[in-house]
Amino acid sequence: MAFENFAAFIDMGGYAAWVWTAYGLATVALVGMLVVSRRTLKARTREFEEMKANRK
Amino acid sequence: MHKFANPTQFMRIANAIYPWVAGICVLLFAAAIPIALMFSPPDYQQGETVRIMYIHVSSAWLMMMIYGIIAANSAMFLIWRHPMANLVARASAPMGAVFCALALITGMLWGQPMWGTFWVWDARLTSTLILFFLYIGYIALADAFEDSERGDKAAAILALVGSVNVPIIHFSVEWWNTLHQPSIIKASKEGVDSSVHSSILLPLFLMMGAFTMFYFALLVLRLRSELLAAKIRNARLSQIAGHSAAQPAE
Amino acid sequence: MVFTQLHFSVAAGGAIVLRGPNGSGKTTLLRLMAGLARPVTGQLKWSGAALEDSDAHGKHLRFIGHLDAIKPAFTVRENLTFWRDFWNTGDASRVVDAMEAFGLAALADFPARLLSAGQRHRLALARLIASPAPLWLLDEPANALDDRSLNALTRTIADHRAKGGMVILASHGADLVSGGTTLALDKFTPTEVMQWDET
Amino acid sequence: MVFTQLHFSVAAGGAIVLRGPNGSGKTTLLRLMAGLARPVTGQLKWSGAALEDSDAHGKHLRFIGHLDAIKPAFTVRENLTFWRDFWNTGDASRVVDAMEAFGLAALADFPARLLSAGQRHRLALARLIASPAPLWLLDEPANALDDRSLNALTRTIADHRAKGGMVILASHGADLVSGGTTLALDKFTPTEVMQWDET
Amino acid sequence: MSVFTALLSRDLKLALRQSADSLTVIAFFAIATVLFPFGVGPEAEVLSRIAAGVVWVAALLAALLSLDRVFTVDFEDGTLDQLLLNGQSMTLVVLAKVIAHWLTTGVPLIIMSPVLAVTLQLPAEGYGTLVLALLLGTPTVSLVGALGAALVLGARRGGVLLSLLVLPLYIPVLIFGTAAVEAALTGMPSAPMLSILGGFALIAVTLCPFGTAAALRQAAE
Amino acid sequence: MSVFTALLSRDLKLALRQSADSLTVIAFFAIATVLFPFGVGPEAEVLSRIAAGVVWVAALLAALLSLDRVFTVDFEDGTLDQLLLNGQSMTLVVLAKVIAHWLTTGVPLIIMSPVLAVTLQLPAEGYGTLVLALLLGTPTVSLVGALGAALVLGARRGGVLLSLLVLPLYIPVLIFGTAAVEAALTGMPSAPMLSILGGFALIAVTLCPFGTAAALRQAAE
Ligand code: HEM
Ligand SMILES: Nc1ncnc2c1ncn2[C@@H]1O[C@H](COP(=O)(O)OP(=O)(O)OP(=O)(O)O)[C@@H](O)[C@H]1O
Ligand SMILES: Nc1ncnc2c1ncn2[C@@H]1O[C@H](COP(=O)(O)OP(=O)(O)OP(=O)(O)O)[C@@H](O)[C@H]1O
Ligand SMILES: [Mg+2]
Ligand SMILES: [Mg+2]
Repeated sequence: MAFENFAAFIDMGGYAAWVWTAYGLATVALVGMLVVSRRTLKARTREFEEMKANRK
Repeated sequence: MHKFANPTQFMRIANAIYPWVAGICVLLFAAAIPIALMFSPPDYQQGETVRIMYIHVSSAWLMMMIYGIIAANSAMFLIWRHPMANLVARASAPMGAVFCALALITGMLWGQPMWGTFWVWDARLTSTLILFFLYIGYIALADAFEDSERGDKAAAILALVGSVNVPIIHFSVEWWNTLHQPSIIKASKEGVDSSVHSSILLPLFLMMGAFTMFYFALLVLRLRSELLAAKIRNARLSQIAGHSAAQPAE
Repeated sequence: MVFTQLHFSVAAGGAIVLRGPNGSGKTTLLRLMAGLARPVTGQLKWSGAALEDSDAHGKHLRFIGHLDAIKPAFTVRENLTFWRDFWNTGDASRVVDAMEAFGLAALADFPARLLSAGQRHRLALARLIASPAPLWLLDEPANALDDRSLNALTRTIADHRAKGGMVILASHGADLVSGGTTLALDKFTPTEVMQWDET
Repeated sequence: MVFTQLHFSVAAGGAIVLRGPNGSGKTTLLRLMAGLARPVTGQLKWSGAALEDSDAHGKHLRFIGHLDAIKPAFTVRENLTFWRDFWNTGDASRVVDAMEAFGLAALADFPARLLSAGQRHRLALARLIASPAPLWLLDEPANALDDRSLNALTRTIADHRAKGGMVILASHGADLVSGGTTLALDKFTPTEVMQWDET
Repeated sequence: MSVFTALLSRDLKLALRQSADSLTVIAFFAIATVLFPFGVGPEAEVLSRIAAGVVWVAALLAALLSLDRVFTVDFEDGTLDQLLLNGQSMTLVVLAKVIAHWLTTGVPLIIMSPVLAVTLQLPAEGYGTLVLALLLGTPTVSLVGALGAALVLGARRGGVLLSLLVLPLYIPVLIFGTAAVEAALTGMPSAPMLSILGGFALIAVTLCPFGTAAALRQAAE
Repeated sequence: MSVFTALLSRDLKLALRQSADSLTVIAFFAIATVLFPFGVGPEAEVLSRIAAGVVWVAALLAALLSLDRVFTVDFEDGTLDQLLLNGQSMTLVVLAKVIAHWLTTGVPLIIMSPVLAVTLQLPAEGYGTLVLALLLGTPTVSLVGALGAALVLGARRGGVLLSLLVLPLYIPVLIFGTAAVEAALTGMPSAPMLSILGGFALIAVTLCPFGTAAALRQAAE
C-alpha cells in the first residue's frame, strides 16, 4: 500500500484533480462503450426478429 | 484464412472464445485497478501522477493496435473482398476513436502538472491528434454514402493510406527530440532507466492486458450487431428489388 | 434568334408535333413558346392577347425539356410533391395518380439517384399529371422509354387532349398523338438580333 | 449486384442486343462488361482468359453510356481529338472521318456547349470511329437521333462488324443490327455482397 | 405564395438532406478560424488582437463559397427553367432562395461565431457586439451575393467573377462589422456602426431581389 | 504515355479555356489575404507578425476550395468512366490530374505569394523562405487533396467531409511551413523545416496516387 491513509489516497500527493479526472474519464469511456454496444445489439436483434415475424 | 471469410464460421469461433476473453478481462481489471491506484509506489520524479500513465499508455497502445487491425482488415477487404474483414474494421473504428480521445485527454491531464501546459506542438502530440482525426474521418466517410458498399471501400482506402501515421506516432520520440517521454519499455530492457522499475511495469502490463481484452470482448458484441444490420439491409433490399422493375399498368 | 415565317396556332384539344433533323430548332422553338426565350420579332399570343408578362404565362403551361429538374437526394414522391406545391394546381392526391400513371408507385420512396435513365424521364413526365396546366410543351418525351411507358405516355396525352388540353411536342421517332398537326422544321437559321434597312 | 444465371458470348463480327423494360439492368450489365463494375460472382472472359486486370481490359473496348463525357468549353474537334490522343489507337486523321460519319463536319469548330441534344449524342458516338477498338458497348445509342443519324449509326455498326468487330448494345426501339442475338432482360435482382448460411 | 413557401421549404429540406453545401460552409468557417492559431502561433495577445477580424473575414469567405452554388445546381439540372415558369413572380422565387441561403448558412455562422471567438481569445466584452454585427451584416451578404451569383450564372469564369463583383461590396460591411467589435472592446458605443450595418441591409433588400430576378431570367435565355 | 500527356495537356487547356476554377482559387487567395488588413487593422507590426501564417492559411484554404472539384466535373459528365477505360494504368491518369492541378493552382499561388506578403508587410528576410516553403509544401497539398477528393466523390456531404479528411493532414505542412519562415525571420536556419516539408512531399508522392486510383475505380462502380 503506497498511501498512509484514505485521505492521502484521495489527495494523490496533491495531484487529485489530474489523477482522478483521468481515471474517471477512463471509466466513463469504457462503461459508455459497453453500454452503447449492448444497446445497439439489443435494438438490432429486436428489429431483426420483428422483420422475420413480419415476413412469415 | 478463407475459413474466416465466412461470417457464420467466423462468428461461431468468435462466440466460442467470447466468455474466455470477457472473463480474463474482468480478472485483469480486478488486479490492475487496485495495484495501479494503491499498491504501486509513486514515481520519484513524477510523484503520484505516474498513475495517470497506466491509463495513458494503455489507451495509446490500444488506439495504435486498433488502427493496425483496421488497416489490416481493410487490406483484406479490398484485396479478397472478405466481408467479415470489413465488419471487423467498421466495428473497431468507434472504439479506436474513443481510446484515442482517452490517450489525448489523459496525456493533456498529465501534461499540465508535468510540463506546465496542456498542449505543445511536438511531433508525438501532433501525430496523435492526426490519428484522432483519421478515426473521425474514417467513421464519417464510411457513413457518407447512400450505397453502404461504397462507404466501406472508401473508408478502407483511407485506413490503408492513413496507416503511415502509426509508425510516425511510435517513432516520433526517436526521430525528433521532443518534450514527450521516450519509450520506457525498450529502455527498461536495456536496464538504462532506473526510474522504470518492475513496480511500475507490473500494473502497466496488467492494465494494458485488461484494455486489450476489453477491446476483443466488445468487438465480438459489436460484430454481432453489425452482422444483424447487414442481414436487415439485405432483407430490405430484396423486398424492394421485386418492385424496382415496376411498370405502368397495361 | 428568329424563325423566318412561322405561323401556327393550337386550339383546345389540339396537338402539334415538331419534326426535323438534329439541330433544326425544335428545342429552341419550344423554349420560345414557354417564354424562356424571347422572339426578336413576332409575338406569342395566348387566347388572342399578345403575351407581355412572361411571369404570368408560366401558369398556363408545363415544359418538359432535355434536363429533368430532378433532385437526386429527394425520393420520387418528394420530387413530385415539391413541384405540385410549387405550382399549386390540382390537389395533393394527384401526386399518387401521377406516380401510378407512369409506373413509379413502387419506387415512390426510392431516392431519385437510384433510378435508371428511363425511370428518371418518367419522373419528369409525371409532373404533367401531378400539377395540371392547359398547355404541355414536351421535348422528345419518348426518349429512353420502354414500350409500356410509351403507351402510358400516349394515353396520358390523349386524355389531356380529350379534356381540352393542348400539346406541342418535338419527336424523332414514335408517333405519340393521333390527328395532330405536324410542323416540319427543316433548317434552322439563327440570325443576328439587330436588323436594319439597307439603304 | 448479380444477375442470376446469365451466360453468353460474342464472337468476332457478332452482336448482342439487350432488351428489357426500364430498370431491368441493361445499363448495369453493360457497365459490368466494360469492367466499370465488378461482378460479385461469375467472371468475364476475353479471348478465353478470365479478366483480372481491369486496367488492361479498357484497351479492348469503347463504352458509350447515358453520360456523354463532352466538355462544353471545347469545340467538337477538340473533344474528339482529346479522346483519340488519350486512347491513341487509329491515326489522327480519323478524327475527321469520325466527324464526317456522324454529320458533325460542319460543326467542327463550334464549342460543344452550343450543340443540340442529338448533336451532342452524335459527338459521343463519333469516338467509336475516332479511336477504334474491337468491342463496342453502347447504351441506348439511338436516343435523340434523327433518321439520318440513325442510318449513319446502323451503317457504322455494320461496317464495324464486317471488319470483325463486336457490338453489344441496349435498345428500346430501333433495330440497329441485323442478325445479332437478342438478350431479353426481364427482372433485375440486386443482392448484397454478403452471403451467409442461415442455420 | 405557394411558390415562396414551397421553394423555401424545399431548399431547407434539401439543405438538411444533402447538407454538403451548408455544412461545408460551416466546416470551412470553423476550420479556417481554427487554422489561425496554428499559423500565427498561440500567443493570446496577438490572437485576441486579430480575433474579430479573423472571424469576420472567415465568415465572408465562407459565405462567398456557398454563394457560388446558390443557383448553379438548379441552373444545371433544369430546375431554374421550371422555377421561371412559376406563373407568379420571379422576385418571390429569389426571396425564397435568399432567405433559405441565409437560414442555412448565415444563421449557423452566427451561432458558431462565439465558439470560434473563444478559440481566438476574443475578450469577453466583444461577444455580444460580434453576434449583433453578424446578425445585421449577414443578410446583406446573402442578398448582394445572390445578385452576383445570378449575374455570373453560365458565365465562363463564374467563380472569379463572383469574387471580383461581390467582395468589394463586402468591404464596407467588413469595416463597420469589425469597427463595431473594436468599439465594444475599447468601451466606446458600437450603436452607430451597427445602425450603419442595418442601413446596408435595408438598401440591399430593396434593390437586390429585382436585379437578381432579371439576371436569372436572362441566364435561361 | 499517351494517356498521361493527352490528359495533362487537356486539363491545362481546359484550365486556360474556362479558367473559372483555377482563377477562382487565385482570386480567393488574393482576396482572402487582402481582406486581412481591413479586418485586423493596418498596423505594420501586427500584420508582419501574422503575415506568414495568413499567407499559408489562405493558400491552404484556396487549394482546398479547388480540390473539391478536381474530379467532380469529370465524375458527373461521364468522363471519369472513360478515363477508367484508358487501357494502361489509372495511376498515370491520377498523376496527370494532380500535376495539372498543381500547375494550375499551386504554381500561381506560389507566384502570387510574395506580392501578397508585401501587402501584409512581411519583413524582407522572409520572402525567399516563404516561396521555397510553398514550393515544397504545395505538391503535398495537391497529392493529399486529390486523394481526399477521390474518396468523397459522390458522398452525401462531400465538401465538409473533404475538409474533415484533408485539413488535419495539412496541419503538419502548415506548422513546418510557417516555422520555416519564422526561422528565417529570426535568423535561424530554416533548412531543417524545409527538408521535412520535402520529406512529406516524398511520402505523399509514393502513397497518394495509388490510393487515389483505387478510390476513383470504386467511385465508378
Ligand atoms: C496530449 C498529450 C500526450 C499525447 C497525445 C501522448 C501520446 C502518447 C502516445 C501516442 C504514446 C504511445 C507511444 C507508443 O507506444 O509508441 C504515449 C506513451 C507514453 N506517454 Fe504520452 N502523450 C501525451 C502526454 C504525455 C505526458 C505529459 C507524459 C509524461 C510526462 C507522457 C508520458 C508517456 C509515457 C511514459 C509513455 C510510454 C512511452 C512508451 O512506452 O513508448 N505522455 N503517449
Ligand atoms: N447562341 C447560338 N448561336 C448560334 N447557334 C446556336 C446558338 N445556340 C444554339 N445554336 C444552334 O441552334 C441549334 C439548336 O437547335 P435545337 O437545340 O433547338 O435543336 P433541336 O431541333 O432540338 O435538335 P435535337 O433534335 O438534336 O434536339 C444547333 O444547331 C445549334 O448549333
Ligand atoms: N444501389 C442500388 N441498390 C438497389 N437498386 C439499385 C441500385 N442501383 C440501381 N438500382 C436499381 O437497379 C435498376 C437500374 O437498372 P439500369 O440502370 O441498369 O436499368 P436499365 O435497364 O438501363 O433501364 P433504362 O432502360 O431505364 O435505362 C433500377 O431499377 C434501380 O432502381
Ligand atoms: Mg432538342
Ligand atoms: Mg439504362
